[in-house]
Amino acid sequence: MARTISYREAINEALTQEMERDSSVIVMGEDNAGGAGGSGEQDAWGGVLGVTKGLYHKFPGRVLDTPISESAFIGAAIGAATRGQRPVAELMFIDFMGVCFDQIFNQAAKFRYMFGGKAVTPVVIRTMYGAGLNAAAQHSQSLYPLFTHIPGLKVVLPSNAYEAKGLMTQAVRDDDPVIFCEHKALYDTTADVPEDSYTIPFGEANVVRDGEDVTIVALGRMVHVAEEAAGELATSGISADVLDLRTTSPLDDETILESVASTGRLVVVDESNPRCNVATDVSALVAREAFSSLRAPIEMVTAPHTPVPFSDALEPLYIPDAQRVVNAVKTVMGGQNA
Amino acid sequence: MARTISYREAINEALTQEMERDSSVIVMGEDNAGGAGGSGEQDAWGGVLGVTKGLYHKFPGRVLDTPISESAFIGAAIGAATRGQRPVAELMFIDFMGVCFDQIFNQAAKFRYMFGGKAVTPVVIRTMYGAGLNAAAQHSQSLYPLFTHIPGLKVVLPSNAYEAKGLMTQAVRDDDPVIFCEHKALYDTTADVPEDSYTIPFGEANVVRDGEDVTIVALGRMVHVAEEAAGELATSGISADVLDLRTTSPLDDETILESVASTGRLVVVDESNPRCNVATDVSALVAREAFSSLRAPIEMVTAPHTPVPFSDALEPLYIPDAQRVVNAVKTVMGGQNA
Amino acid sequence: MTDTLPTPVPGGLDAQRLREAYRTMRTIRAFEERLHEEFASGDIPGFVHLYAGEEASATGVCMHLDDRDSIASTHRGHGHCIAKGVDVKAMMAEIYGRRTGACQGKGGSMHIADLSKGMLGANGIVGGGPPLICGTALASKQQNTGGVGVAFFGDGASNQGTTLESLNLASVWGLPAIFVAENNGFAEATASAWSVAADNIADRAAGFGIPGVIVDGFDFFAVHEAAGEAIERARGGGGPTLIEVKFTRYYGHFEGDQQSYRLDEVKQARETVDCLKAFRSRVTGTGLLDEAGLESIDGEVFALIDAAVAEAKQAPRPTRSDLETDVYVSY
Amino acid sequence: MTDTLPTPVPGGLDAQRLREAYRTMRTIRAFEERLHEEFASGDIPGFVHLYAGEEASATGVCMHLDDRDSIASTHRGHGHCIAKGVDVKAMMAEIYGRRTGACQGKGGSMHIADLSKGMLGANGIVGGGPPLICGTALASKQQNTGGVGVAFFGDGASNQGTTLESLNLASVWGLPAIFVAENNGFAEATASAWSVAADNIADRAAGFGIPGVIVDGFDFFAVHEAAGEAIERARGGGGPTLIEVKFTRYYGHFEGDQQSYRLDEVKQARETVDCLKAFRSRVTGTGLLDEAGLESIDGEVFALIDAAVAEAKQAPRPTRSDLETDVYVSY
Ligand SMILES: Cc1ncc(C[n+]2csc(CCOP(=O)(O)OP(=O)(O)O)c2C)c(N)n1
Ligand SMILES: Cc1ncc(C[n+]2csc(CCOP(=O)(O)OP(=O)(O)O)c2C)c(N)n1
Ligand SMILES: [Mg+2]
Ligand SMILES: [Mg+2]
Repeated sequence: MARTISYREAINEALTQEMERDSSVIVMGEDNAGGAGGSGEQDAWGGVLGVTKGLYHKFPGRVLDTPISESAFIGAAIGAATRGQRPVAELMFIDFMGVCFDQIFNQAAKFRYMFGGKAVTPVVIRTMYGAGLNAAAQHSQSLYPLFTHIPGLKVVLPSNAYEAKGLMTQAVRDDDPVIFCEHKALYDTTADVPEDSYTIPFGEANVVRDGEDVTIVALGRMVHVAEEAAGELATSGISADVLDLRTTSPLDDETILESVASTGRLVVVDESNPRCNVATDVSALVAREAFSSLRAPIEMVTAPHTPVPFSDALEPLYIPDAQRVVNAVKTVMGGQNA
Repeated sequence: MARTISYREAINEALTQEMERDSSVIVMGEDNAGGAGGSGEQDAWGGVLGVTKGLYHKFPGRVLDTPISESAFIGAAIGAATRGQRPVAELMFIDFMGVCFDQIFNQAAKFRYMFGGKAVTPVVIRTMYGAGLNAAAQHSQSLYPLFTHIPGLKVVLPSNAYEAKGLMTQAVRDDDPVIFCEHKALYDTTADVPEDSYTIPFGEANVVRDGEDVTIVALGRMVHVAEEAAGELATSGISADVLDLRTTSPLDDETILESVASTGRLVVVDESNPRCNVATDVSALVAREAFSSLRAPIEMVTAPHTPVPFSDALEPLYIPDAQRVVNAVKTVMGGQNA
Repeated sequence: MTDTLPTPVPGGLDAQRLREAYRTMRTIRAFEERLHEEFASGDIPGFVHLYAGEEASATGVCMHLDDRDSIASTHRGHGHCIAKGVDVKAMMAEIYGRRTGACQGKGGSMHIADLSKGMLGANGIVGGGPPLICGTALASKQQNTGGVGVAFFGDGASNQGTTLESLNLASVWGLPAIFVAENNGFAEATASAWSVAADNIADRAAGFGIPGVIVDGFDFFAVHEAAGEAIERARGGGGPTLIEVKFTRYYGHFEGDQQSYRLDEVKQARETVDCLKAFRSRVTGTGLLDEAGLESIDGEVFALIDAAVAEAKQAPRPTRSDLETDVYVSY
Repeated sequence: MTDTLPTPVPGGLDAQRLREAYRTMRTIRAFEERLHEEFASGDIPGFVHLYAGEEASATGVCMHLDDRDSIASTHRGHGHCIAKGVDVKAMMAEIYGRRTGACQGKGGSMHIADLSKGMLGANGIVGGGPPLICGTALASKQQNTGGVGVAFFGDGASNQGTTLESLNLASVWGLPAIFVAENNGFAEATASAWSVAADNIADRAAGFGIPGVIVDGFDFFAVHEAAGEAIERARGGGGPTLIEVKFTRYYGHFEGDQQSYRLDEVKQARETVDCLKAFRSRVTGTGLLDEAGLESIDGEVFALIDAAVAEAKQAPRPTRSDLETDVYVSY
């Protein structure tokens, strides 16, 4: 049965169901319960934005608070994963990757290959990304391209509550290290979400809107921006195929290429900074594999090559919006509908 | 006067000249002198591959060995740069970025913007990258795309001794944080290098070979691979324009676009892993800005999406070689010369 | 070398300096309490972490510093900024995201900096500051300025590898660096009694061959004295010190925090050990300053904060043309 | 809690176990000395770091462990692998980059692992292992297996933030984790007396609320006893211990290192305190084992190493079809 729940609740529900199903699933992170050692409530926070709230009491001994030692506890999650646990560790903000990246990309990501196929490291690293809450330069980044670059990692970006539950369930069951990127501005958004457990496979983009004139590839929160743009474009008679990548690694080459084969035009919408990002990645794929179908330059709509500004007057200019996507589409349409 | 010296010597010479010129230039890193606290020679190593050898005695008090604490000493270099020093810090292998990335991308790279234009952080981080010495998965990576992604950093990849000296001199004089990526397999290669100090500006690609049929964009060690391929292609009557990017950030869009405007074909050769890398970045640039000139799909020659394998039987298959570049060029030539 | 210092007499500070100390502490308190109100009204964007209750630490340390000295701060940085002399109006404007702010509105509460004052920035990364301070201390040492670097960090940050590495590096290099561990009992909702696996953060000093000192953070004079000794030693080439300052955070971790993880420790602290109250009774009790004088400082401070808020609210916001500037010096 | 243990008697180890210990140490020594020769001949690709001289540490610790226990190692990992039971021939083949190697030739000397034996891998990242061991110890605790995790790391690694964080995390979580700091005097060319800003690495334990112990690393029995106590405590829920093992690295940092940074400390150590010599004289002196028995072990070991090298040199190399396999379980 489906009900309307939030992105936050959807992730919580996926974790709850997986923890019920499999006793090796454990959760850890700074204040993932909250209140350790204090005089008041245990499970006071359930994570800084409440995503893991309630798990602490439901699953005694399986939700661990941690000191502020990301290398140690993310590494611990990875180590535990090599010994039969299925840890879900929280890197509170993706911006904090710099204090623990080694454990992720040199350890977890490489074990299987370096050890000749003999390691299995089913760890999920949940992390919050994106701009929109005026959290400034060190709490607003969209650093998933850095993880996408690394062989051995899978990178997931759910765009809504339905996606979040299914992708998280898959992430927990997956046998490879998964970086699960939650957009902080989506937590309160809601969608119809089945109560029963379900998985959404990795590497299968979701066609969120069918269209013929142009392909818009988006991911994470940008899916909504792309949809909004597509809606607006429809009113000018331009029909857009909108794809939600769901995972950047693996990438669903096939669906992208099929769509471009039929539309002949591509716009990629990516909240991250513009250099060596997912927008360039998808553009390059298409410029190589679907060149003959292309009828126009490939446009990319991304953040500028700047840190994320704090001011509420600047941040909205930083984040790609529907208007910029509309403009990009009009550019690739050759201005004929502009 | 030019003489033939090695890439290693060229970097050492640039550092020596800059340290002579400017007393605020200092050098630090693990065993950058070597022998601290030991019973034998001080300056026993001059860095693990001898690049800083001799500076310790020439510049007393300005070459610092460090404990194995990359966050602390890279951060110290950054902090010192905010207070008038011009530190050149060594991150021994680029693979170790994961233990100190925060100081680089959240601190050094963001100060100027976050602080409203009031910070100047002239720090150079020298680091060794690349495969070819059977140093395996954690000592052979080409992680420069990760740095290129970050606004606020400049990323430099000298392809030979001449370039290394001029680019290092520029790096030391530059007022922004610079990631200076030295390819470990190039240290013993030699070139004609002027004795006098000179700079090579950032953001100006070098046309290492003129050609008409195809543009080959390469960087770092891959420039040699591209040149070798171009030589071989010439024998089949294909003339390639070969560009050495020199810096990936800033990127010389203009030279790339001009070349493709005249050749109509592009192959990018990048030693890094294929996702969200420099090859995709340059491809995407061209697919957007020079689409109308393009006469063929854009090919990319990169490492596969795997960690770097150890075995001497596998590593050569991992690293892009001239044959793969030749094949890629033949593909974009439409097979007519294949 | 871990040791609890006895509470000192206000030695070495004349009336003028005592007034300065009081003004600084009062300014911090008023700034934070006003932000607490303003935040609730919804006008302030982003995250705000208040330093109220901890004023004696920033003030007691920074009274010893001048412009050749640097400090690195944390997400809870307003107090350090004020104590290091950053302009209060520019700070307020920054928090409101205005173009007149200390960082032109690009930084916000977590990134206020003023390098001309040696204030290296509040820092959104827990443990981000200590490595930087090793660098400013190194610069002072190499340039022979006699300057020191001070890293303020929390109990939570004392478990971050970057902090621990820095203690060792500063010791190995013999740097004029002071590490001030502000143990306010919590890191977010997690008690330091739980997360710091030692009785005291100062106990970690011995493992890095440096002195470790514990002081009562509600007592300005205790902080001032301990910091004075450490800074004097550092200026004289005697190397780093770790000072643990113990006190309580008066508000939630950030504005909006319901704080169900703790009972009313704060109420008691505010009533019994508050640093401003303690300071007042100490200096008036000894007849060094009188109530009227202190109250006139209060009045001036409140007027300043009122003006800062009013001006910030009126100040222009940055515009599109500011979005892409100041990423690089040249590019 | 830092303390130097007295040298113990070989208590608790019967002749059979003593022979095992000797065989392990001899195998490590022979493996490394043979690699030293083979490397010089140019046949071995990549970097090789030898563990010779340090055998008593890996052996004295791992004698207490079984397959439910995990260890994490370092770039200098051959000794830990052998002591934890990784197949010697598979190790040698790996170092030669052959498909029959422990990691199919994809890992090499710095990445030999055998997860089925609880050997989590040599590690090319200094300080890479301690966090991982917090995890295996946590798994043991949660699964109630009675297993422990042991992180071996060097004096250089004791300055890495990841290591220091792990000491605190293990303490906070009360993990069955043992941290073995192998202080061989140097990190590359840098003396630990310089880089570790404390008299002993073990002195750092107190700052994380755990016992710190120092042992003579040339003395197998001292290591064995200290490790035994720590492991027993850990298995019983008593939490982590930091053990500092002091000795000397017999060869250069890696093969090829000229070692101009140190004088002939090694020669003296080899002659006077070598762990194999000390072990032999101890066990033969007490009549527990006889020279002939030990020599026959030596013979078996040398034969094994000869065979391992010969087989490795003959073994097939991986091929193009191996290049892109085993990056993911599924993709
Ligand atoms: C590397 C990193 N990890 C986690 C956080 C999230 N965070 C911000 S403040 C904080 C608590 C800090 O506690 P403490 O150091 O005691 O400082 P206090 O807030 O008490 O002043 C946490 C976990 C962060 N900003 N950076
Ligand atoms: C993060 C990181 N920094 C630096 C290095 C380079 N490196 C490899 S071994 C080594 C010295 C390690 O010294 P120690 O921990 O004492 O171990 P030992 O070699 O003496 O066994 C260094 C600096 C590395 N591999 N990883
Ligand atoms: Mg705190
Ligand atoms: Mg060592």
